[in-house]
Formats: sequence, structure tokens, C-alpha cells
Amino acid sequence: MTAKLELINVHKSFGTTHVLNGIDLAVDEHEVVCLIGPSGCGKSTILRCVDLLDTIDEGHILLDGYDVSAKGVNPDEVRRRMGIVFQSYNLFPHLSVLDNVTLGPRRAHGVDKDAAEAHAMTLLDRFGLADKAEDYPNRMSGGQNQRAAVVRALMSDPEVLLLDEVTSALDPELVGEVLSVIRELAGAGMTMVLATHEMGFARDVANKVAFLHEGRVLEVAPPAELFANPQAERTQQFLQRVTEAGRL
Amino acid sequence: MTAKLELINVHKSFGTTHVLNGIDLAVDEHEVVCLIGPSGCGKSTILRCVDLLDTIDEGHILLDGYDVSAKGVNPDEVRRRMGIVFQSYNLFPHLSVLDNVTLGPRRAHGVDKDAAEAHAMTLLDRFGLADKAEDYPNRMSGGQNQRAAVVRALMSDPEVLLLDEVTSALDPELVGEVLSVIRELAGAGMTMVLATHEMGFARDVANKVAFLHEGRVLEVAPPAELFANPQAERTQQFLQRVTEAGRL
Amino acid sequence: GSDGVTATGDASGCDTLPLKTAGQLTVATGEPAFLPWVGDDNPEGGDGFEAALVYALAAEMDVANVVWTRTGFDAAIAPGSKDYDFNIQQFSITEEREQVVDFSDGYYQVEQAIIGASDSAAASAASVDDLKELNLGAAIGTTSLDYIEENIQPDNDAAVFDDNVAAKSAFDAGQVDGIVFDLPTAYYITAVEITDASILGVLPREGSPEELGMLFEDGSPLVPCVNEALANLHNDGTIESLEDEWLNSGGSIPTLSN
Amino acid sequence: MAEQRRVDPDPLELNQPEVGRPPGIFAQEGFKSSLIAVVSTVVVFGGGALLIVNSPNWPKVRDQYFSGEDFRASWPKVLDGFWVNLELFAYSTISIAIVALVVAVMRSFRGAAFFPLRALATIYTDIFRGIPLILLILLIGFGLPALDIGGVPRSATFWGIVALTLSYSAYTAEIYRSGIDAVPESQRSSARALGLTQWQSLRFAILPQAVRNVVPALMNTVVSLQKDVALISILGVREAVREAQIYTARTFNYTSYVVATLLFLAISIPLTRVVDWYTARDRRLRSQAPV
Amino acid sequence: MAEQRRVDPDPLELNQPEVGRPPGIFAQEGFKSSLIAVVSTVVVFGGGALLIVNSPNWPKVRDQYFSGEDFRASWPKVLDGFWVNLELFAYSTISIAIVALVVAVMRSFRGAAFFPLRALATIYTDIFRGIPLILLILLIGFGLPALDIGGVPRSATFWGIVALTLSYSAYTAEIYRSGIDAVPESQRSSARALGLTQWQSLRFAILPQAVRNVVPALMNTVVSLQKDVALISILGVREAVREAQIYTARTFNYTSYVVATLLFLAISIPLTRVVDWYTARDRRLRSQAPV
Ligand SMILES: Nc1ncnc2c1ncn2[C@@H]1O[C@H](COP(=O)(O)OP(=O)(O)OP(=O)(O)O)[C@@H](O)[C@H]1O
Ligand SMILES: Nc1ncnc2c1ncn2[C@@H]1O[C@H](COP(=O)(O)OP(=O)(O)OP(=O)(O)O)[C@@H](O)[C@H]1O
Ligand SMILES: [Mg+2]
Ligand SMILES: [Mg+2]
Repeated sequence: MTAKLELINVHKSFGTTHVLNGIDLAVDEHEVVCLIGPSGCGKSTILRCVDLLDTIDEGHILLDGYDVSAKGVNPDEVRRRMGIVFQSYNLFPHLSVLDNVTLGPRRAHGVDKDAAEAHAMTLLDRFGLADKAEDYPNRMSGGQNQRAAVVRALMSDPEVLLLDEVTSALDPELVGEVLSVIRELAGAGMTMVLATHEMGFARDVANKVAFLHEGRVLEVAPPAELFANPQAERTQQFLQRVTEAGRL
Repeated sequence: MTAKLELINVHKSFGTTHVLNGIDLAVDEHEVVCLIGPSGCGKSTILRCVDLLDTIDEGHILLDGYDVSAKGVNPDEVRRRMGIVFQSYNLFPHLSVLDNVTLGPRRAHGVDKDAAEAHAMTLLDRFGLADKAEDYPNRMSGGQNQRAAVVRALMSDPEVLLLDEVTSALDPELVGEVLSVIRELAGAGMTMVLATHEMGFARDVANKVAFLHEGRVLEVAPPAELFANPQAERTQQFLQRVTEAGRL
Repeated sequence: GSDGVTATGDASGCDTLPLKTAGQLTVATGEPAFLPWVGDDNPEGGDGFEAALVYALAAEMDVANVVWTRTGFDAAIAPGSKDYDFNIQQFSITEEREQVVDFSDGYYQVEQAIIGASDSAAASAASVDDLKELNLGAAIGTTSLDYIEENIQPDNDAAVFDDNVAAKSAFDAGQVDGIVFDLPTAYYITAVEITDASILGVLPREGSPEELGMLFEDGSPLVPCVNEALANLHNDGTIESLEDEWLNSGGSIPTLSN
Repeated sequence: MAEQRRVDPDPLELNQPEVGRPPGIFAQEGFKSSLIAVVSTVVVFGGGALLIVNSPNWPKVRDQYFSGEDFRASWPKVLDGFWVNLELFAYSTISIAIVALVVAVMRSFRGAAFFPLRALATIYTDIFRGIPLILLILLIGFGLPALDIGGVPRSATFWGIVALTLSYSAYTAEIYRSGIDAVPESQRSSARALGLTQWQSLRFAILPQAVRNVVPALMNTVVSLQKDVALISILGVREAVREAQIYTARTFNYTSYVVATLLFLAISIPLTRVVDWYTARDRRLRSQAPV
Repeated sequence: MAEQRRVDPDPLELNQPEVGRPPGIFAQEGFKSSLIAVVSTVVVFGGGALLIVNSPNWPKVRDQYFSGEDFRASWPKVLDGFWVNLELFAYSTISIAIVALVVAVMRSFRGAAFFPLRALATIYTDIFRGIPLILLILLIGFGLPALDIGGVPRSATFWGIVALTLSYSAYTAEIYRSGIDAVPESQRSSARALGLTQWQSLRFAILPQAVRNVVPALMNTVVSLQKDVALISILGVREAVREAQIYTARTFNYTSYVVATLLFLAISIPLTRVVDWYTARDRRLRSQAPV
């Protein structure tokens, strides 16, 4: 069986900084993979590369077995099949929340206004933002912004959802909500890659956890296995520190 | 004994949104107070008002017993005695990390360049940023940015430190470090107010936890008491949801 | 442009005049047109030397109707065809200009004069050499400027102004000591516009006389006809009497020595 | 637990918060320095004005620049000309906005494939910005019709607008570009991530923010265009400044220019105020960033 | 656990990634549309050029605008004048930058206490931006010295620079302001939170970012100033455009203007390129925001 998403020997540098150092990773359909690792290890960069927002220097990114990192691929088509939520949410400040979340479906997918807005209101409601639909992002709190960004990514029913520390700006009350939404999505067959610092979250929601260090995947395993019995020394260290910080 | 910092009946609206609805809160010297509560309850706004970055509509903010929210107070003088770290760190993108953290001491406090840089390097080193001193904020990861912002606030040896979800962008490995620094600061007599979504963190480091709801302080108590035995119904609800999210 | 057309040439083509609009002479002049060349910015009134000359010319050529239009200096010298028969606004005839447009024969020989404050150092100048150390000015597009550069060669480059108004203002502001105009303009300006200045002297003529001519689009067939009429007006003394009426009204001004 | 909870603080101790202020905290520096600035400005300008009005030649200068009689005399002609200005101004604003947008968008496309487009746009801005407007008007307004090519219009007004458009669109394109560049890269990423094409990202996500960023600079261009329209008069079009010039050349009195200036100000100042007000409102509505 | 770990994928299946592409994913739209744009541009411009060169009057027009002989003849004088331009340009750039900064800073102060300062700055920009530069030069360059006030310089150059400064600083102040406004509010908060005064926050945190935001708009102003310096010629100063005009008026040949244009381009194009290059480098260095 082909993996839904596969990274093969992916390299990426910014100038002289070698950020990704030969990433190999496979994500099957219906699978939720969490990327964990210290700050700066390249989690966000991987997600950006998968969404073709950064071009990789070497290696291949396969979606349904097709090399989407190859020359001549239309990246817009690829991106329309994925959703991404950024660490710093990046809503459009000049658009209301409703316009923010309907922009993608209406323009990239050709959904008509009414249909898009109806769909949007359902999702906004689910995330407790129904009354903020007409508000502008800069007038909302960080948490409200991040929730709107999640809704925006979900609007186009992506085949693969990439989430970059989506809970970091959320207050704990809402983390539960988002978690259950993600669980729901996973149940409905959504393939997801999450970069996260929340080990509890990773343990709870992931099928596989990948530990990254200096631009390499050091080990990949189901969370129960990886958290209980880390193989690499660096993983052990990392998990120990995390435990000390009271986050596991 | 006068409290180090005291908020009395503080009101604040943005346009028609009543965000703070009569906040009463006292923070003694050497005390660490955590503000918890759902997203949008006004935690960030309280910190901004205390640092005189927003003007309050009604009420009083006392620092060492003096009403610093009164007319005719020079806010710069007040701010020089406090440090604040923002939820979205807000480093200056045109300055290197070193210049970011030495700007305040050099310009507002008149510390000379060499002394400021020496002090900066010590602190940067403590936060694992010594090798990023010459880098620009936009080239660093979120975690690196947030650590630099903490260093910037600590540079002027503030009497009161205001922290707005400083750990939300940090990876779990580093949360422990920051925690211990904050513990250290508390031991050295630093007065702190923290807005946080990390209940574990609040329980660990706070002398008092204040639960906010819709712009009001619903209850204030030592963390052991508040977490174990919340009085208000809304507090109980909140803590229950947080527990469900696996964050307590 | 100078395709060998001369005033004495056979003017047989002039029986039916090659006019832009049959039966009427369309003449352009400046905007505004001013004395002593055109009275009251109203060429239709026939006052002023150039206006009067055009009407005399029309009569000589048997054209009953004269229609005036206006053009700026730039539009007059732009390439391409013109929608008037000729343009009259004190254009000096030079060889370089003849490359681009055609000129009639000269209708007036210009002399240059310098004006300055009556109580200034310039007032005592007796020779062209005495002018060398003054700050001089002239308006652009005039041969006054050429005269300064070629014959006076002042120590400081002459200031060059857009028009007579600006030259006058610089004089008021004390930025120039003397301005060079053609003599008729100098008469007019000192009489009406700069009353606290006077003509310090007429400048001696150098080289071939400078003549004003009417400007035609390049290759205009009308040139010989106008030249023929001009010659007739010269011969019968019309032009001379117009000069006396409009241009030589200043009394006697000393000519500076070389 | 109860002793930890705050209950109504004694409001009496707040009645005299002024007493015993620590030194340095209380100051009205803002107010003081503002007062000083205003007073010194008034002194400088007022003093200058007095000096001017009392100078020996003031009556003469006043008559030459600010004479009531000449104001009345030149007013009708200059006003007539001003309608021409407004017409030319309206047409050129529209064509400039469109051409500039196209050029700016061309310049902001990414990727090697678009290099020729970017290069073309760069050359366009460099050349047309660098050529003095006066020359452009002469070249195009006199040169092109002189070529006598069939079907090419001869109207001075038409070619004047073309010349203005070429020059001003180069400037305006650069302004758009600066607005586009000021939008954070992450906004572009977000838009592309939604599956929008480069053009859609620009159109829906980047440009609306970009234009907001540069409204003052665009206003600059509009105000300056309003005045530069007058250069078309080289081609013989009689607009307000030309009428003022004609009046001045006839009477040797500059008051007609003051008339023209007042007409320009009567458009530009209200326009500026309206745009400022709108921008401020827009900012208040959308952009009060809680940190 | 081992079966979960990825070990070297078979690289062979990658040799033909092109085979069996799902429709729509693969396209070179960017390249194609870029090609179309370039080809059509070349066709339009090339066709236009051919039409011009083959038009009946082209030789005449060419001689009047692009004659080698006149080029050589006018070159020395125009070049002489160009040095005057550069000098005036240098002085006015400096004074404009300073005055504009002061005005922009005045306008960006917050708080009721600073209202008079802001109002003053607003009036300044409105007035001096609205007055046609030509009138300002006439009024100041001829009017002020004509007053005959003791100690007031008479030099046309001096007053020309004053007039340029008044007009251009009003425009430039608005550009600075747009840059200042584009810096997020949170940056100002951060700076104030460090205890910096309003002025220090502007100086160290806001202005450096603001100026970066508006470099292209500032370049616009610089390029346009470079040309508008020529307006000082109204006062009789003989700079490049004036020398070109003199030549044209004498010979009825416009080639001298082309000489002046080339001189202007010789400054403005390299300047633009250097600034662009510097801006791009700066951006690369500092602002590649990882999202
Ligand atoms: N555009 C860029 N230019 C230069 N360096 C970059 C850029 N983007 C990222 N980096 C560097 O690449 C490294 C990896 O960054 P990345 O954001 O992927 O880390 P991360 O694992 O997401 O970290 P965090 O947990 O802090 O978000 C960091 O050291 C960062 O400084
Ligand atoms: N400048 C502003 N203009 C208008 N509304 C604002 C502004 N700043 C904050 N608000 C509103 O005030 C409320 C409180 O915001 P605040 O940022 O203080 O919440 P918070 O408790 O910090 O939330 P979070 O945990 O999500 O950071 C929110 O509903 C927000 O929308
Ligand atoms: Mg990251
Ligand atoms: Mg907050």
C-alpha cells in the first residue's frame, strides 16, 4: 500500500543553516503523526515543505505516491488538497473572520458564497466563534485568532491537515475542544501531521510520534512505545526534561 | 503593609466591549500571582493596564501605594520599574537579539553599551541563546523568539515582572528552564504577575492564583486551595474542562 | 527647410494663395501678445506693430479675412504640420532654426538694449566692457541672450528667465543688475512695467543684422507669396511708417561703445 | 482561603493619591514640550510675518502677489481653466491607477518563470520615472502626432494624458510595490496555503493590505498629479495655471497664480482630510492589535 | 517498533515520477503566462516602433529629437548645468530629509497634550503640499528678496532650495508617516514597555522599521526631486534643463532635452538599482519570517 504522504531524504537549507538533514517519514491514510523535538529542530519547516511553501533542496515529497516536489508540479493544485494552520495563525487582518475562512473555498475551490458561509458558520459555531464571525482578527484575543485559523484550514475539507502547534495559544479549556475535533477528524479518515510541544496531546491523539533532532528523524514509533521506551539517547534526554517540566 | 501592586475596581472598555469589569487584586512584594481563566477573559488586558500601555477607564492601580494610574503620572518612569513579556513576543525585527535586549537598559536606564552587553550575554547564555545574539528575530523559531523576549524584560532588573503566556510558544524541554528561572527570581524577591494557560505551571510557581471570568476576579486563593477546592461554580467548570484536556 | 526659396523668386503660384482655409489668412501669435508688438493682447484690434503689419500684409495679398489663433513658444517650434498659415511673435531668423521650419524674409531689424536701475553702478556704464562684471539677465528664446553670451561675455553666466515677467521680478528682487531686451520691448518695459529702471544704452550691433521673420511650417508654399507682399510693403514705405508708429517712440538713447 | 480574597478596599486612602509622590514619576513632560514647541512656532512665524509686513517694500510685493483687483480680474479665466484641470485629472487618475497596478503586480510575481515579466516592469519604472515629465510630454505630445501615422489621434489632450500616465504610473507602481513588500511574508504563505494562485493571493490577501499601507503615499501622488496636470499646457491646452501665466504675462502681476493655488487647495485639502479620516476609521475598526 | 521506522525507500520507483500524473496537478502556468505576456509586449512595442520608424515624417522627427550633431553641440553646456543640478539636489535632499522627519514625528505623537503639535504638522503638510511648487518658488524666490529686509539673503539658489524644501518636506513627511503607521501597534507597546519615551520609541524602534517600509516611496521622491530641482531655473538659475531649453529655443531642436534626460537617467537608474539591491539584501538578512 502506498502511503498517503511520504518524505524521502528531504534536505533543506536556509543560506548556510542546514535545517532539514535527510528527513524520511511516511504517513498512511487515516493516520495522525505527531512531530516532537526541541525548538528549532525543524518541525515547522517540514510542514511548510510538505505544503510546498518552501522548496526543498533535495529529496522527494510524495502525495498518494506522486512526487509533488518534482519540477512542473502546479503547487496550487497540491495545496488545495491540504490544509495548514500556522504557529502564529496569520489570519488576514483586513478581512472579517467569516471572510477569512470563506476566502479559500470561494476563490480556490469555486464554492458559492452562501454555501461557503453556511459551512463556515457551522464550523465557527463548533469552535465557539459564531458571535465573532463579523469581527476583525486584530480585535480578538490570541485564542480566538487561533481557533479561527483552525476553522479556515478545515473549510476546504483537506485530504491532509498540517497543524503547527495549534494549541499553543489556546487556553486549556479549549484545548479539550480542539482535541476532540481532531479525534473526530481522525476518525472520519483525516490524515494529519502535527508539530506539537504538548506531549499529552501527542500521546492522546497520535498513531505515530516522530522525534526530530537537528533536522533528522531520530525515531518513529506509536506514542505508547516511544514515550515508555525511547530508543535513542537524545530522545530519552528530551523526554526526561519534558517530564521534569511537568508536561508529560 | 502596603501591597507592592494593587488594582482597585479597574474598568476598561474597548469601544462597546466591556473587557475589565471592576478588577480588584493585590500583589504583595515577593509574591507570584497567576491569572487564569478562559480565553478573552481579560488576562492580557490586565497586564497591559498595569504597565500603563492601556489607560483604564475607572479605578486605580497602585504601585508601592502610589496611584500610578492618576493623571499627571509619567508613565515612562513607571514602566522602567516593570518588565513585561507579551504573548506574541514582539521583538524588534530590525535589531539583532543582542540589540533588542540591550535597547531598554541603554536608552531608558542609561547603562553603557559594554555593561549592558555583558549583562545581556549572561542572561542569553542562561536561556540557551548565546549563539543567537547576532541573529535577527525573524530568522529564529518561535521558541527562540520568546526566550529572547523574556531576556529583554529581565534586562532592566524590574521590580515587578508581568508575563503573558510566556511558555505558550516554548517547547516542553525549555519550559522547565523558564520555570526554574522564574522560581529563582521569585526567591530573589521578584514580584510577578503571570497570565497563563498552564495550570501545572500555576500550581508550581504561584503564591496566589486568581481566576478571571468576564472581566472580573471570581476568586483568589493559593493554588493548592483553588485547584483542590474551587468556590465559584464557574471556576469548578473551568477546572473540570482543563482536567479533561489533560492539562492539570 | 531652407529649400532655396527667396523673396525675389517667381511668385506665380500666388495668384491663388495656398492658404490653410481658402479666403482667409490664419495667423498665430503669442499667448499673451504684448505691446509694442500687439496692443492689449488683442491682435484683432490691429494695434501694435505685428498686428498692424499682418493687416497690411493681408490687404497687400488681397485677403479680406484675417483669423488669429494663439500658440505657446513650444507649440510653435514643434515638428509636424501646423493649422495656421504663419506664426508671428518676434521670431529671429537663424540658420539653425531654418533646418526645422521656414521663415519669411525679415520684417524688422532688431537692436538690443540694456535696462537697469537709474541709480545703480550699471547706469554709469559707457561701454560694453563696463557691463562684464554685472549680473545680467535675459528671457529664454530671445536673441538678447545670444547677444550677452557672444558679445558681452560677462564674468558671471547670465541668468535666463522664462519670460519678461520673471526677468522683471528678478530685477525687483535685486538678483540681476541689468536685463537685455530688444529695443522696442525695452522701451515698453521701462515705460510701463519697470518704472524705476531706464534704458542704460543701446548695444552696438555685431556681425550681420538680426532680423525678425514670420514662421511657417517646413516647406510651406506660402512663403514666396508673403515675401513678395513684404517686399512691396517695404518699397512703398508702409513698414517704415509702422515702425515709426509703434517701435521708435523712445526718443534718443545713446549707443554704448564697444 | 477567605483572608486571601480581596474585599472592597478602603476607598478613603485613595482620596489624596497626589501626596508624597516619589520624585520623577509625576511630570507633564508631554504637555510642556508641546507648549514650548507651539509657542516657539508662533513666535517664529508671527515674528517673520511682522517683519515681512513692516518691510519697506511690502506694499509693492503685496500688490504684485495679493492684489484684490487682480484677483477679481483673473478669477473667471482661471476658474474656466480649472475645469479643464479637473477633467484631465479625472481621466489620468483612472488610467494611472490601472497601469500602475498592472506594473506593480508584474513586479511582485515570484519564481524564475516570471523573470521576464519582472524585468519588463523594472525597465518600465526605471525609464518612465527617470524621464522628466516635460520631455515626455514634448516627445509624445508633439512627436507622435507629427509622425502623421494614419489613425493616430492628434488631440493634445489625449497625448498629454498618455504622457502623464506613463510617468505617473511608474511612480505609482513603486508605491504599490512598497505597500506589497510591507505585507509580511507570512500573509502570502497563508494565502498560497489556501490553494490560491499567486494572482489570487495578491488580489484578495496582499493588495488590500498593501493599498492600506500606502494610502498617504498615494495621496501624495494624487495631490502632485493634480498640479502636474498643468504641464499639459505646454501642448497648448489652456488650463488654470496657463490662464494664470497668461494673465501674469499681460499684467506683470502674480495674483492670478494665487487664484490658481487657492483652487488647487480647495480640492486637495478636503480630499486629504477625507482620506485621513477614512484611514483612521478603518484603522480603528480593524487594526487595534491587542498584543 | 522497528517495523514502524523508515529505512531507505526504494529509489527506483522515483525514476519516473512523471508517469501517471493525476490531471491538473502538473502545469507550467507561471511559465506559459509569463511567455505570453512577454511575447505580446514585444509584439506591441516592436510593432509600434516599426510603425514609427516607417512613418512618412519619421526622418524629420528623428532629426528634431535625436540628432547626433545637436547632441554633440548641446552636450557641454547641458553637462555644465547638470553639475548645478547635482549641487542643488544634494543640499535640498539633506534639508528635506530633516524637515520632513521633524514634521512626521510631530504628527505621530500620541496623547491630547500633543494635539497642537499634530495640528501644526497637519497644517504644514496640507498647505505646502497643496501649493504648486512653481508658485512657491516665485513667491519665495522673487517675493522675499524683493521685500528688502536687511540681512535676508538675495541668492536665487538659496531661496530656491528653501522653496523646494517646504514643498518636498510636506510630501516626504506624509511618506514617513505612512511608514510609521505601517509598523504594528504592538511594536510601539513593546518599546514603551521598556520604559522608552515616545521619542525614544520612535527613534530606536519605530522609525528604523518605518523607513525600511517606505524605501521605494522615498526613492520616488528622490527621483522626482532630482528632476524638480530644474524648477529653480524659474529664478534664472542655469541648470541642465534650462540649458537644454536655451539650446532648443535657439535651434528649435529638442535633442538637448534628450541629453538632459540621459544625464538624469544616468543618476536615477543606478541609484534605484543600488537601493533595490540593498533593500533586498536587508530583507533577506532580517525579515525572512518563518511562519
Ligand atoms: N526563513 C528562514 N531563514 C533562516 N533560517 C530559518 C528560516 N526559517 C527557519 N530557520 C531556522 O531553521 C531552524 C528550524 O526552524 P523551525 O521553525 O522549523 O523549528 P521548529 O522545530 O518549528 O521550532 P519551534 O518549536 O521553536 O517552533 C531554526 O534554527 C530557525 O532559526
Ligand atoms: N484593542 C482591542 N480592541 C477591541 N477589543 C479588544 C482589544 N483588545 C482586546 N479586546 C477584546 O477584549 C477581550 C479580552 O482580551 P484579552 O486579550 O485581554 O483576553 P485574554 O484573557 O488575554 O485571552 P487569551 O487567553 O486568548 O489571550 C477579548 O474579547 C478581545 O476580543
Ligand atoms: Mg515551529
Ligand atoms: Mg491574552
